[in-house]
Amino acid sequence: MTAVQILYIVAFALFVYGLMGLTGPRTAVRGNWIAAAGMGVAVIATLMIPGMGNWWLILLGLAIGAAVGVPSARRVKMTAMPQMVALFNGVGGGAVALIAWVEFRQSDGFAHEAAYVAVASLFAALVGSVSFWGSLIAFGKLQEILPGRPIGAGRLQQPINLLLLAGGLACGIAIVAGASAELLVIGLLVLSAALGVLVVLPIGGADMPVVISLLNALTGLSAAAMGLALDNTALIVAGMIVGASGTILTNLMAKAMNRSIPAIVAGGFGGGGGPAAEVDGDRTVRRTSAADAAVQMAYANQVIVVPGYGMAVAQAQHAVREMADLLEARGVAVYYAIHPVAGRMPGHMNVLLAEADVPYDRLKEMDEINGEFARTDVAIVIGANDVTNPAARTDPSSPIYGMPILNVDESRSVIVLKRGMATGFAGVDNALYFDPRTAMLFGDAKASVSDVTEELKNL
Amino acid sequence: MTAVQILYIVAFALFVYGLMGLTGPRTAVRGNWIAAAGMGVAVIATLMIPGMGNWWLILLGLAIGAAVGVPSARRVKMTAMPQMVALFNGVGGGAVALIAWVEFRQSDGFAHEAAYVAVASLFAALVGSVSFWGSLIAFGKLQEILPGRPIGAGRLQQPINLLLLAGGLACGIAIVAGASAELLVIGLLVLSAALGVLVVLPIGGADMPVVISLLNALTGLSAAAMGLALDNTALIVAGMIVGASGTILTNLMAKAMNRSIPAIVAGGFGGGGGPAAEVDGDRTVRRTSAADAAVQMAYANQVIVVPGYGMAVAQAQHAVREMADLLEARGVAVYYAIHPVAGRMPGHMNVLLAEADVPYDRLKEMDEINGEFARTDVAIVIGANDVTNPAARTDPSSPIYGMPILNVDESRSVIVLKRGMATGFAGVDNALYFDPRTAMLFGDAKASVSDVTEELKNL
Amino acid sequence: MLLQNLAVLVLAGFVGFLVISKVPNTLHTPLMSGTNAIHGIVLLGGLIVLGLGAEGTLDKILLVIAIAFGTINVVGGFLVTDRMLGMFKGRSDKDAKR
Amino acid sequence: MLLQNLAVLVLAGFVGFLVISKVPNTLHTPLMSGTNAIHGIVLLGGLIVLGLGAEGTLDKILLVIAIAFGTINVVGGFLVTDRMLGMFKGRSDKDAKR
Ligand SMILES: NC(=O)c1ccc[n+]([C@@H]2O[C@H](COP(=O)([O-])OP(=O)(O)OC[C@H]3O[C@@H](n4cnc5c(N)ncnc54)[C@H](OP(=O)(O)O)[C@@H]3O)[C@@H](O)[C@H]2O)c1
Ligand SMILES: NC(=O)c1ccc[n+]([C@@H]2O[C@H](COP(=O)([O-])OP(=O)(O)OC[C@H]3O[C@@H](n4cnc5c(N)ncnc54)[C@H](OP(=O)(O)O)[C@@H]3O)[C@@H](O)[C@H]2O)c1
Repeated sequence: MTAVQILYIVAFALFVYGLMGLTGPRTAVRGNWIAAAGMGVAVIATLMIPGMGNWWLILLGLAIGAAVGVPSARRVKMTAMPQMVALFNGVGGGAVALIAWVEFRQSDGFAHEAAYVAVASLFAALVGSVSFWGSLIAFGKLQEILPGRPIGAGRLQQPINLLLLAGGLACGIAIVAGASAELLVIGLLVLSAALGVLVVLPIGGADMPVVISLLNALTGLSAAAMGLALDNTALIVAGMIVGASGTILTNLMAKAMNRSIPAIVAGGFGGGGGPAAEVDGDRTVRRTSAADAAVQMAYANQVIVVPGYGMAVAQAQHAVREMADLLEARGVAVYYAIHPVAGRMPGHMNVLLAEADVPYDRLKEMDEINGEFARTDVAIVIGANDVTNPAARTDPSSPIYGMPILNVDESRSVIVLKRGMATGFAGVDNALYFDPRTAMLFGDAKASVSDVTEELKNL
Repeated sequence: MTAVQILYIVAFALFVYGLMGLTGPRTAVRGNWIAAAGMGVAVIATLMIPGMGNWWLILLGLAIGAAVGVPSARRVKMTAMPQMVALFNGVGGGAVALIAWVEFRQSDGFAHEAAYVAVASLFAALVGSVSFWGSLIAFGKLQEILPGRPIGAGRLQQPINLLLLAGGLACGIAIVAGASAELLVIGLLVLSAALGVLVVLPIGGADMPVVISLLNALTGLSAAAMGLALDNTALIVAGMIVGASGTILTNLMAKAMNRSIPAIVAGGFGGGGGPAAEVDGDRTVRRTSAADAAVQMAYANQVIVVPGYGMAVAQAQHAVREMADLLEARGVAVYYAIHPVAGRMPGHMNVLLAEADVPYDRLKEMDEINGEFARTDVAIVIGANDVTNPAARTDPSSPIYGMPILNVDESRSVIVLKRGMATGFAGVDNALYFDPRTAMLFGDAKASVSDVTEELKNL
Repeated sequence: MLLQNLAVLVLAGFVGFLVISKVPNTLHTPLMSGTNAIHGIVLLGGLIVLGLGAEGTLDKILLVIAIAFGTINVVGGFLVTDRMLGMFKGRSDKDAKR
Repeated sequence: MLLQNLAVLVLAGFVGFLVISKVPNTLHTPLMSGTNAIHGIVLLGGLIVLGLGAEGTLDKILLVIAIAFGTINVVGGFLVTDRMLGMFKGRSDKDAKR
C-alpha cells in the first residue's frame, strides 16, 4: 500500500499543479495535461493495490468509457460544449451513486461498517444521484431536447422539492440507524433523482451554465465523500478540490451577472426572450437598412463590435470577422467589447471569436473599453441586449440594476442587430433601443451581418 | 484525542483563513488576530490531551515566554522591527532544536522509534539550530552589535560550511543507523550552530531581510518535521504552510532586488556603502545649499519625494513630512515615489512614512508614478541611491542591470540628499549625480531636510 | 484515520478555494471543464470496489457501468478542455501580460 | 499514519504557496512577521513532550526553555505584526481598491 499511497500523493500534487496552470492563459493547455497525467498516475496506482482482480471487467468498463468519451469529446461543436460538460459531469455523479449502491449491497447495508462510512456513502449516493439527473436535464435543455423555458409546479415547487429531500434523508437515516432493506437505498436514489430533475426543470436555459457549475461542485463533493467512505486519499483530495473550486466558480459566475445562487435554484426567472413585439407601445424605434449601416461604418474612424448571445445563436462570428476585415481594410479601427457575461457562459464570446480567428489584441474586456465608447463613431451591437442596458445604471427597480454594463450609449451612434424587440435573458426592456442615436437592423444576426458585408464590398 | 484532533483542524483552518486576510490591506489586521486565535485553539487543544501533567512547569514556561515576548514586542521601535522579527524567529528555531534534543534523551537515541521519527527529529534539530544561531547573528548585525559588513573566510568559506554540514549530517546518520551516544546529537547541534553562524556572518547587513525570510521558512520546515516526528497534525500543517509561504516570500523579495538566493547565501556582496569620497575623479558634481533647494521647491508646481535607505538611517521621515506640509501649504503638489525595494525591507518606506502620518494617497508605487517624473519640476531624493540609478536601464554590465528603477532622471531638476558620494547597497556608482540637472545637498538626511524646512519657513 | 482524512479534506478545500480565486473571466469555462474532468476520479472507487472482489452479477454490471461512466468523465473532460483551450493558443502571449 | 501525514504535508505546502502568491509588496514585511508568529506553534511540541511526562531535571529545564521560546515567538510575533499593520490603519481603504 505504501507505493500506492505515495503515487496518490504524486497524483493530487499533479492535480493541484495542473489547476494552477489552468488559471493562467499561457500555461492552461499544459496545466490541463498535467492534471490528466495526475489522473493516469492515480488510476495506475489503484490498479497496483494488492489483491486486485476482476481484470476483464475492469478493462471492459475502461474500454467502454474510452470508446464513448473520446469520440464525443472530439466531435462536439464548440457551441455545444456547455451541454457536453453537463453530460460528462452527470456521468461522474452517476458513477458515484452506483458505487455507493453497490457498497450498500456488498456490506449488507453497512452492517459491519463504522457509522461514518455509512453516512459518507449515503451522502455520496444522494448528491451523486441529484447531480446525475440534474445534469441530464440541463443537457436536455441546452441541447433543446427539452424546452428551454422554465417548467415548474409554481408555488408547489418548493414544498415538493423539500419533501423529496426529506424523504431521501429519511431513507438514509434509517439505513445509518441500522435498517438494511435494499428498498431504502433504492428509495434514496429514486427520491434524489426526482429532486435533481425537479430542481433543474424550472430553471431557464440561460441560467444553465451556473447550474452546471453548481452540479459540478456537487459531484466533486460526492466524490470526496466517497473517498472518506473508502479511505482513499486521492478521492478525498481531488473531490474536495473540485467541490471547493466549483463552489467559488459558481459564485463568481453568478456574481458576474448580478444573480444569487439561491435565486437561480429557486428557478422561474431567466426563460429567455419573451414574445417578439416589433414596436413598443408608446415609444418608437428607428430602423435602418444594411446599406445605411455599411455606409455609416465605412466612414467611421472607430467602430466597436458588441457581441452577445444572439451572435452565438446565429453563429455569426465568422461573418462578423469578415465584416471587420473589410472595415479595417478601409482604415477603420475595429475593436470588440467583451462583457464578462455576454452570451450564456463565461468566456462564451472569447471562445466564439477565437474560433473565427479574431486577433486577440482586438478583444477588449469591459473595464478596458468602457472609456473608449465616448470616442467611438459607431457601436454595432450584435445580438447583445442585457449587457448594454442602461437600466443597470439608472433604474434601481430593474432586476439587472447594479450589473456593470458596456457603455454603448455613450458612443456617437449605435446600430443594434436583433430579430425583433424581444427582451434578453433578464426579460427587461432596453431603453437603448429608443435612444435617438440608436438604429435597429432587424433580422437574424448572421443574415444581417452578411448583408452589411455585401454592401461594404459594393461601396 | 478526537476532540483534540478536531480542534487542531479548527486551528489550522483559522491559520489559513487568517493568512488569507493578511494578504489584503483591508483585512490584514483582522487576519492577524484570526491566526492568533487559531494559535490559542491549538494550545488549548494540546493542553486537553489526556494524561497531560507537569502543569507547573508548563505554566512557568508560558509565563516566562509571555513576560519576555509581550513587552519586547510592545516597546520595539518601528525601525528595529526587522531585527525583532529575526529574534522571534530565532527562538522558534531554538525551541525546535531543544525539543528534538530532549526527544533524543527521552527515547534513548530513538532506540524504540520508527526510523522516520528519528530522521524527522534530527532534521528538525539541525535546521532549528541553524535557524536559531543564524537569526541571532542577523539580529546582532541589524542591531549593530556586530559589524554590518561581511565577515568571512574568503575562499575557504564554502568548503568550511560544507564540512560543517557534512559533519552534522554524519552525526544524524549515525544516530539513525542505531548509535545512541548523546555526544552525537550534541555534535549535530553544535556543528549546525556553527554552520548557522558562519553562513550569516559573511552576509552584508543589506541582504539581511532576505536572510531573515529564509530563516523564517527554515524554522517553519523544522516545525513541520517536528510535527511528523510527534504525529501532530497542527504542527505539520502550520509548519509546512510557513515553510512554503516563507520560501515564496524569500523569492519574491530577492527577485524584487534582482538578486538570487544562492548569491545572497554565498555572501560577500552588499556590505553597504564604500568609503565616502566627496568628488569623483574626473567628473564633477554640482552642490547646492538648503536655501537654494528651498527656493527651488517652493516655486515648483509639482515635487516628488524619493525616499530611500538613507531616510530610514537618518530617521528623517517626520522631518520630511513637515517639509512636505509646508510645500503643500504653498500650493505645491507633493507625491512620494515608493520603489518596492527602497530601504532594507519590503514596505520599509511605507511603514516609515505611515509612521509619520503621510496621507496614504500621496504614496505612489513605482508603476503609478514613473510616468509623472517628466511632468515634475523637482524630484528630491532623500537617501535613495540604487533605486534611482539609470545604469539599471542602460548599462548591461552593472550588477543592478535589469532592476526596474524610478525614472528620477526624467524630471526637470533633481536634488539629492546624502552624506557623501558613497555608493548604496549594490556598491555601484550612480550617473544621476553627474547629470547637469542634478544638485547634491550633502549631509545627514534629517539635518538637511530640517535645514530646508527652516528655509521654507523664512521664505 | 477518519480524523486525518478530515484534515486532508479541509486542506484540500482551501487548496481548491485558493487556486481558483485569481482566475481571469475568460478561463472560467475551461476551468469548469477541467475541474469537471478531475472529479472523474470517482473511477477509482469503481476500480477498488470491483477489483477487490465485488460479488453478484448485478453488482458487477453496476460497477462496470460506474467505471465506464467515470472513464467517460475523465477522458471526455480532459479532451474537451484541451479543445477549448486550443482556441486560445497563439493568442495567449498578449493575455499573459495582464 | 506517516503516509497520511505526508499527504497533509504536501497539501499544506500548496496552501502556503497559493496563499502568498497574490500579496502586494507593501505587505511583505507584516506577512513575514505573521508567518513567523505561526511557526511559534512549535510551542505545542514542548507542551506535549513535557506534559506527557518528560523525566530528568535537565530535560525539564530544556523543555521549559523551549516552551518559553515558543511562547515568545507566538506572542511577540502576533503583537509585532499587529503593530506593523496598525501603521496602515485608516489608510487601507484607498489601497484596497487596487
Ligand atoms: N455569460 C454567462 O456566463 C451567462 C450565463 C447565464 C446567463 N447569462 C445572462 O445572459 C445575458 C447575456 O446578455 P447578452 O446581452 O449577451 O444576451 P441577452 O441579453 O440574452 O440578449 C440576447 C439578444 O439576442 C437576440 N437574438 C437572439 N437570437 C438572435 C439571432 N439569431 N439573431 C440576432 N439576434 C438574436 C435576442 O433578441 P431577439 O429575440 O429580438 O432577436 C436577445 O435580446 C445576461 O443577462 C447574463 O446575465 C450569462
Ligand atoms: N527593500 C528591500 O527589501 C531590500 C532588502 C535588502 C537590500 N535591498 C537593496 O537596498 C537598496 C535600496 O536602495 P536605496 O536607494 O533605498 O538605498 P541605497 O542604494 O542602499 O542607498 C542609500 C544611500 O543613502 C545614503 N545614506 C546613508 N545614510 C544616510 C544618512 N544618514 N543621511 C543621508 N543619506 C544617507 C547613502 O549614501 P551616503 O553614505 O553617501 O550618505 C547611500 O548611498 C537596493 O539596492 C535594494 O536592492 C533592499
